[in-house]
Amino acid sequence: MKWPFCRRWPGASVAFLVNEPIAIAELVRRVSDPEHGGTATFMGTVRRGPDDGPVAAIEYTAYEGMAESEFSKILDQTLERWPGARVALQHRLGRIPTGEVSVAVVVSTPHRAQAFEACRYVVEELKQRVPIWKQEVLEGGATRWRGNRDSGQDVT
Amino acid sequence: MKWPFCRRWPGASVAFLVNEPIAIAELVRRVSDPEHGGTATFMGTVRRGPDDGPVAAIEYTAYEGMAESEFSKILDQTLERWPGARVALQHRLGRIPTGEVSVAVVVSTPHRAQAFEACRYVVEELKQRVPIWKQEVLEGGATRWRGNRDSGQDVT
Amino acid sequence: MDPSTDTTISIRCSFFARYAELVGCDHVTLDVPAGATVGTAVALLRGVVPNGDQLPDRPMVAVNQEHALADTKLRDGDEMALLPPLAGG
Amino acid sequence: MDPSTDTTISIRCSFFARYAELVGCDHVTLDVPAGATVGTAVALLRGVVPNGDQLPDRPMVAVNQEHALADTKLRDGDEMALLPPLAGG
Repeated sequence: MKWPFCRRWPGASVAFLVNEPIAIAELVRRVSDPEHGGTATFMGTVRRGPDDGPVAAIEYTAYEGMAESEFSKILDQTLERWPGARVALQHRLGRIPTGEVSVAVVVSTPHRAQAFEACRYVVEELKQRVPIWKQEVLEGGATRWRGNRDSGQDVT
Repeated sequence: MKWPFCRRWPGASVAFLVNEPIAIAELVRRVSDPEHGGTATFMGTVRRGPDDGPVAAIEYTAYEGMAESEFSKILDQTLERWPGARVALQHRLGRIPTGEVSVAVVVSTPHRAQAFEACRYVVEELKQRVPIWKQEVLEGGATRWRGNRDSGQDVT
Repeated sequence: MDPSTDTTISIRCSFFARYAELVGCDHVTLDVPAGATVGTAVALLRGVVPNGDQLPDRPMVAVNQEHALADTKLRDGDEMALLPPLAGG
Repeated sequence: MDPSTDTTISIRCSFFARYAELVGCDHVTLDVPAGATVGTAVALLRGVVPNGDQLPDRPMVAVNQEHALADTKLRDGDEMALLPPLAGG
């Protein structure tokens, strides 16, 4: 389940699909660099959802091999656009209770503007390209599939 | 030194000037909200600085009363622009060694775009308005004052 | 050698998430005419799998783990995955 | 009552960071004509404090802990702070 992306971005940028809670501090530590003054982070969190019945959890699944390869392409493109940026990301799979983090993206760069932009880029790309799906589990136990482009339903 | 901004943004948005290392996880915890699916974070870090001699630390000082009031205005304006956003921020004062965090801004909102935008807004505003100064301490012991608008010298 | 091997190719079709639930399995093998495109294969697939008519006409598709278009040409042994609307993040 | 109290007001001028280092103290009391603006007070200040000529003509200034402009009017007892280029973050 863990993909050793770090081999391709030695010592710096790594990405993993994980089944356990995401350790943000560890991702931040991985991108830290004495020449980098700005670190931007995004965390997507499972939210209760105001729309209809309260959500107890989201069950995430992936087309794992392809997701690995898409994450890898996103990181390649990010480093092409922001050379020298350090990027770490993790997406959690399985059942994630409300309030816990499903995805974290951490980017450090010498100056802050690039960190914000690169972090946002990674998040937008992953939502559009990485084959991951979510099924909401409502408090009553009912389930429903949700897409990022369902009108008004994008959880983050 | 700690400003109880939390009284004005009950249970959610707080800000402190601190003399000790910034506890990011605690700030993240403070903005967490079951209806908020996106959390954006910015951390400014003391960097060694490629320009001239390596920087061992930065000594931060502030016009503390005014800084308190400016932080407070920034948070008010942020909440006016992004109603319902939860914001936490801390700026550390005193001598901060290279690699440690000088400022952290954490924003959570229902959807990700607002979290990114509001976080960026807080960072840009604080750089422009809050009376805080830094003096670089070079490895040899020499010191020099640095401003955010010094050409090419903005550390983050 | 045998000309009949030129007339059809065999592809593996994978289903994920809601689509897997809909058709009741995670993959099937499908024979399609040699030179068929993703579009052709999807049309054939919708005719043969259970509830295939409830799959979209033009779903998001990956071939061999790369995003593909309706006019992407298929080759024998390809894996064509039908991807429900993405929901990562 | 006494007309002389109308002709001058007393303000407290504060220095921070590099400016405090430059002038060698963190505040001075300055008498300025009643109705003086920040601009006037800064000009007077530059003439009386040590190394005052090395302070900028138009520094960033706060009056009573609020950002102020060169034409902001001063009142007796105001605190006028000279702020070196900001460096928070």
